[in-house]
Amino acid sequence: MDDQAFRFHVREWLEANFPEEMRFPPRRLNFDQAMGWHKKLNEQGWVAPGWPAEHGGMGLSPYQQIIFSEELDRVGAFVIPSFGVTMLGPLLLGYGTDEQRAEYLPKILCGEHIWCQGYSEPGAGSDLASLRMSAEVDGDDYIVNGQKTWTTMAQQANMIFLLVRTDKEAKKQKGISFLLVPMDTPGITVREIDNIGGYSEFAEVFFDEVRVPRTNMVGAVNQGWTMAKALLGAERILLGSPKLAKFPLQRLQAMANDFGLFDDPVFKERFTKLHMDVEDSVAVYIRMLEVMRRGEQLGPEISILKLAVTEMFQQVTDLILDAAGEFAGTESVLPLSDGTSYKPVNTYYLSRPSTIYGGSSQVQRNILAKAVLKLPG
Amino acid sequence: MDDQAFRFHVREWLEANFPEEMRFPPRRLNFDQAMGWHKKLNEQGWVAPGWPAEHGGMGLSPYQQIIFSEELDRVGAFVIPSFGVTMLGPLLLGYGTDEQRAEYLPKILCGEHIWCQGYSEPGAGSDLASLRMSAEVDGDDYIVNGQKTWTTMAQQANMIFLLVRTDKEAKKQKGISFLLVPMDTPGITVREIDNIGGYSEFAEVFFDEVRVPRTNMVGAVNQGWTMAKALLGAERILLGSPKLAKFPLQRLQAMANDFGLFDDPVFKERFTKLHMDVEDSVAVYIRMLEVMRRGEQLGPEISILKLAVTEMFQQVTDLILDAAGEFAGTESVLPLSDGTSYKPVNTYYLSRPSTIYGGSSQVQRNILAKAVLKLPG
Amino acid sequence: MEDISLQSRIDVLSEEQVMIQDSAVAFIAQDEELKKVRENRFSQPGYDAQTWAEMAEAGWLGFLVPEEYDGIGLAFSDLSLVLIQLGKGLVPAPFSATAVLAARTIVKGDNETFKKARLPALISGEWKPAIAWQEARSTLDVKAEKVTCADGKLNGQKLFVPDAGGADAFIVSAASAAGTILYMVEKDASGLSIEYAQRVDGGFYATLTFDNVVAGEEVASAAVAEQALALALDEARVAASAELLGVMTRALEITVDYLTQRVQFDKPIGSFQSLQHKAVDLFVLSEISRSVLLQTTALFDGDASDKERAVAASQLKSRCGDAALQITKDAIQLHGGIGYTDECNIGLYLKKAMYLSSLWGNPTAHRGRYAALVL
Amino acid sequence: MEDISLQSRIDVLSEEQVMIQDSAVAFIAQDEELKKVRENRFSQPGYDAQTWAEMAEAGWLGFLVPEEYDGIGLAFSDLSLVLIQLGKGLVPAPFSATAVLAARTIVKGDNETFKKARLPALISGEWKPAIAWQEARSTLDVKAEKVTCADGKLNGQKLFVPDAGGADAFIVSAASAAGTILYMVEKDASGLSIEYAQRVDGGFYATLTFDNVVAGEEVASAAVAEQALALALDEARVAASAELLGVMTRALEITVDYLTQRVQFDKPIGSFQSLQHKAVDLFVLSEISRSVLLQTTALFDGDASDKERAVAASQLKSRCGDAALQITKDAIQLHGGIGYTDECNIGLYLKKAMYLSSLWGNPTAHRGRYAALVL
Repeated sequence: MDDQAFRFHVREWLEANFPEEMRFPPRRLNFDQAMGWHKKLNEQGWVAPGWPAEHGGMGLSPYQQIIFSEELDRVGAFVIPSFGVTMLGPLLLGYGTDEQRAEYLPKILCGEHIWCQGYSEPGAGSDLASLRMSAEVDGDDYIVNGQKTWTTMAQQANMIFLLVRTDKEAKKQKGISFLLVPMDTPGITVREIDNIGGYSEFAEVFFDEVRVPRTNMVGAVNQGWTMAKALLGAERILLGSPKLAKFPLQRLQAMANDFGLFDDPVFKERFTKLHMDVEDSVAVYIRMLEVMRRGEQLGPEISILKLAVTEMFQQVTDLILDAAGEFAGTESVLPLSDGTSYKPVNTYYLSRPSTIYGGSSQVQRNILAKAVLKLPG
Repeated sequence: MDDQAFRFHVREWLEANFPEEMRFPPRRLNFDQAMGWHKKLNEQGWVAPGWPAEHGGMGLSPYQQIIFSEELDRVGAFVIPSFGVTMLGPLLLGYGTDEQRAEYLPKILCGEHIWCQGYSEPGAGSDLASLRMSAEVDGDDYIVNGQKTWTTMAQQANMIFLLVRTDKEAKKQKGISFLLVPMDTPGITVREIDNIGGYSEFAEVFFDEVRVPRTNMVGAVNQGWTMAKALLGAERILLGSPKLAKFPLQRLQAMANDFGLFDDPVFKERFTKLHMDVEDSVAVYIRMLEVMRRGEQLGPEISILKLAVTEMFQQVTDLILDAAGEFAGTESVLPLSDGTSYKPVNTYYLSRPSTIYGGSSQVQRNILAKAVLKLPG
Repeated sequence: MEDISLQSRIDVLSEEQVMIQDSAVAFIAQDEELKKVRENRFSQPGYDAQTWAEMAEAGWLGFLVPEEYDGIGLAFSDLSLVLIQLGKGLVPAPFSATAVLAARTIVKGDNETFKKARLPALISGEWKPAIAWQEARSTLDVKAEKVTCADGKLNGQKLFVPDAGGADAFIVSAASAAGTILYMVEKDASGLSIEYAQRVDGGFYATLTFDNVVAGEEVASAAVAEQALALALDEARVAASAELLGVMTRALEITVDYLTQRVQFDKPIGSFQSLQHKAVDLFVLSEISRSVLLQTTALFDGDASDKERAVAASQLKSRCGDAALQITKDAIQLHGGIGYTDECNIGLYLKKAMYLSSLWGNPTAHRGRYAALVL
Repeated sequence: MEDISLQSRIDVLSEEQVMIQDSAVAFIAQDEELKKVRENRFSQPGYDAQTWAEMAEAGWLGFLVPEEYDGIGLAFSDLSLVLIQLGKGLVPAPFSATAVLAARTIVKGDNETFKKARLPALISGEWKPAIAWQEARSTLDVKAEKVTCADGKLNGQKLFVPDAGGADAFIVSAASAAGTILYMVEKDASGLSIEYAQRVDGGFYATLTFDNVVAGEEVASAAVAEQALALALDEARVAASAELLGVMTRALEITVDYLTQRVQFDKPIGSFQSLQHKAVDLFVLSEISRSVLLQTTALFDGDASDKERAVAASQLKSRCGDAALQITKDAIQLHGGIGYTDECNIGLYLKKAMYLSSLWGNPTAHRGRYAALVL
């Protein structure tokens, strides 16, 4: 099927199957809210666009992944991404054992396992390698103690993948391993944290003498940092997806249409500038995906995408706030003439942490300065 | 005379006396080109607006100094500022001996002495305190050896004020002194440097065994850094004068009027934004001048003004380049309908070093971070 | 929290101004942790009666009311010292809306009987009017069109009325045969329905719908109504800008403090040059805003023309609106993840900035007016 | 100078492309110090005949000409590899103006005899035409209005004709009764006067004034002239953008090198985080530009519609124009004082960026067209 035919195939199916009530929701849908849709996608075999077909994925080319994602945007899908599909899956494909793949991948696809990510700790945000959660060997198990934070939707997940410290003597990055842990293991407590939008999208997760089988380790002992970095790479291309900026731009367009703002040349020029910027970032994205399609790893250069796209995202939401007028100061959900509803401040809030999580913009710039431009110091 | 009356008095006199051929020149006039005007100003007693009347200045209040400067802008005066008036004068008033004041101040006023500034050296740009020009005692004289650079209009000046190192053992800032030197002293060589606009507005000045009387030192031995810093403060308020941005904004307005650009709402909004920014910087300027009027010293906070105004200056010249269309790529001097002529790229070039000289923007930010915000490190 | 503004370094306050400022500093120190702010948010009327009573007690409500109506008749440059502190403390009381916009609209009106009867009650805190003038999003136009008055009955809709929940009455602009007139309408007037929308800062906007509501006393006749409203609105914009300056100033203080405390990569993060320079850029924005506020309050205290006031108000409001948004959102960035949580106070500053910068015309709207008036 | 672009890290070139690129790299290596560039600037025609002959020799002038006219018929993605290098070397030859704009206008025209006669001469370097189409500042409109053709005589004025000094003839768009037609006019035609203006990069623009000049051969009839011109101009914009990418890339390489060498406060200045981050931001801009160029040349090599080409050309030209100006001017800032001297090469990159970004529509003009076509 050529790309254009593929696009129409996806479009047709989505138009027929994407639930009406999920289109352009005023806020991002969480795992529970999206589970019905996940199962429907799974019936179609469309849960994991980027995984190889042999593991139940769609095996799409990078460009087709973009098409797929664009078509989802087109019907207004706005869902917290599945960390199992986007992060753990690729990691297991790269570093897991055959047993681990057989055990976990199908459960991600069918929705039985809902994963959350246990990376950040209080005091180890940008400086992730300084994490302190300990995992000490006790027979066939590890005993895990410590705290994770900024764990998105931990309250709805039933599985967590963790970075833990397995060697306290080794240098920062050297003593870190990667563990898979069911959330119902005794000793795990979740405390929800409200974000500035007033929603609980993330949580703190406390580990008190939590027993985890040694077979739940992915990769070798003390090799977690390498994998985490690879995963951060995969995360950064996800975090640098242009849809981050494109989706709110479309919502802005809908709102601005209703407000008649396209009759205002000043607004129109600002919108145009951002529209072009976002289209430019699509070109960067496709160029980088092409590398992954060839089976090569993306290195530090991936930071370019995350830097550029998250900055554009925030420029888009700046313009949303400007266009909203007095609604920039309200919690109002605006009914739009296209039948959807829209809450401008939500998008504004949502854009704030994009330059913080997954390595802040400052950290991304440090990486590029050192690793790509080879600047001294 | 109240401020408004003073303004009209100045305006009337300038209208009658400011030479027609000096109005809105396409490039900045140098000392030679402006000497006739300097002498005319001197006849009127108007050379030094900020000096006290007892020393031949106008003794104007800060606000009146702005009025005076605005009225000069109004007739299109565009002259390289006199370093004798703006820098050496205030320094001698603060640190010089009565003899030095009697000797030098009148000659600045009458135009007999044309001063240039010997601060920067190759290798000591932003890091001014690392300067190496040496002055060693030999009887009643100092013997000066070394090189200055970025010396504006050294080729037209007949006097230079210098920072020299009088103690090589002391810590960086400690061993520096301040010397006054006639440019015709044997051993001084001037090499003009073309700037990117193709003009020679500055030069390198070489000192080879130059003999300077010890009485030509201002302040005490090894106290030059304190004075230099005070002078840099005075320089920064000069370098942070809003006219830096306001003057090119006026020229842009004239060009844009001729091009019909104010019919373009997008251009108009960009112009408006800059117009407001520049007016805002005037408010900062007046607030700071008010401190000087009370006879108090401005500290590191003066950096705010220079940072803000030079950035605005460059934003104005960005818009000039944009508005110029194809003329952004030409050396063309455009005849304007108001009878003046204008070369857009000249303003663009002129704005480039404003964030470099007198302490680069990076250095200004370091100063504010440490000295005002008290940030660590 | 240490004051890092340049005020104490380079500005001179009169003795009286120092007293005014000190009392405002003490006032907000009562809730430095913003517990009261959090208690009141999202619950009507969005502030507590006690706060309002204390403000009345302090005499602040009468700052801009002439002495003949029991006011103090002080200057904008004095009042701004209080407003900056109210902004720093995120004090949710409707000071700018009631003690500035409403009070000044009444003062600028031409009903002396009304002034004598009502202004003392406003100043004492007993009576709180709210002004209902706005009929569309993002407009600065004070001419009434959509709310009409015919045969003594009001019909139509007013939008974005801040702090209506705690108000006792509304002063409503309406299009009559003679032009725009300002009428008083009691809150419980028959035919008036009020719909509230939650604001991001925890307060409320109201939409007022008039269905044959009997128009009450005339607060300003057609001869002066538009001018009174326009002038009072410009004064209220100056007041909101002073609050915005407080908001940005405190947000920056909190952030600089955080940069000094928070350790990452074995160093306080405030020692990283990129964060230092970012903080400096925000500081520059705040001090430009402060300078423009000083200039503008001086202008409002003098004998500037209506047009000069309008230009200055637009210049100030767009500067402070932009600066406050920039500073508070970057403050969140500089806090990292913790800044994105509701439990961290820094987000409350962002929300206050979002509200105040969009109130009575956002920066884009004010640039539009500035261009129309100046260029 | 080390190539710091991401090309070698993440892009894949064909063997043929590697050869093309290598030959262009070798070509500019001959004048790495830019001595020849400096020799030619501000003296007519702004470049030397030798350079042009070498380009012809390398076959570059025929890249975009079909084989039937002795061309090579290669793709934009190949040609851009050459143009990037020409940009890096600031090579002053009128490549985009003659080998792209003029050649492609002729190719897209409908005079087969003319093509067969002239294109081989253009490719071999013997004959250099220049296109005279523009009649106003900042316009993208190809419809001729001010230069008219009646009774076989041309009258009127054309502006901003680049590199006219070295041209042998002009191809002029003129308004005839039938619409816009393209005519050839020899440089020494009677009634044609040429006025040159110095460009910042050292070349020249010409203003052509036609006073009853006899119109020469018809290069494109009214049926195709505007379309031919529009398409060729969009291709020329892609070419100029590729040059701009080379300009910004080399300016950044030079600057990163300088940051590594230059010591202040006892450290290489490239170790200061604020300068590192600035350099990174510029690098990001350059790689966004490179990505858009890759996308656009692929589109021009395919079967995109005229409108899609116009949209893509405007997107690319505004991106590269903005990025090149930003990078080259910040490169001067990062150099400090030395960057402001004429003897430092970095200023030459700024000037080339100033010229190319304003040629055939500056970023603002192209955003305007993009908005009109897309929104």
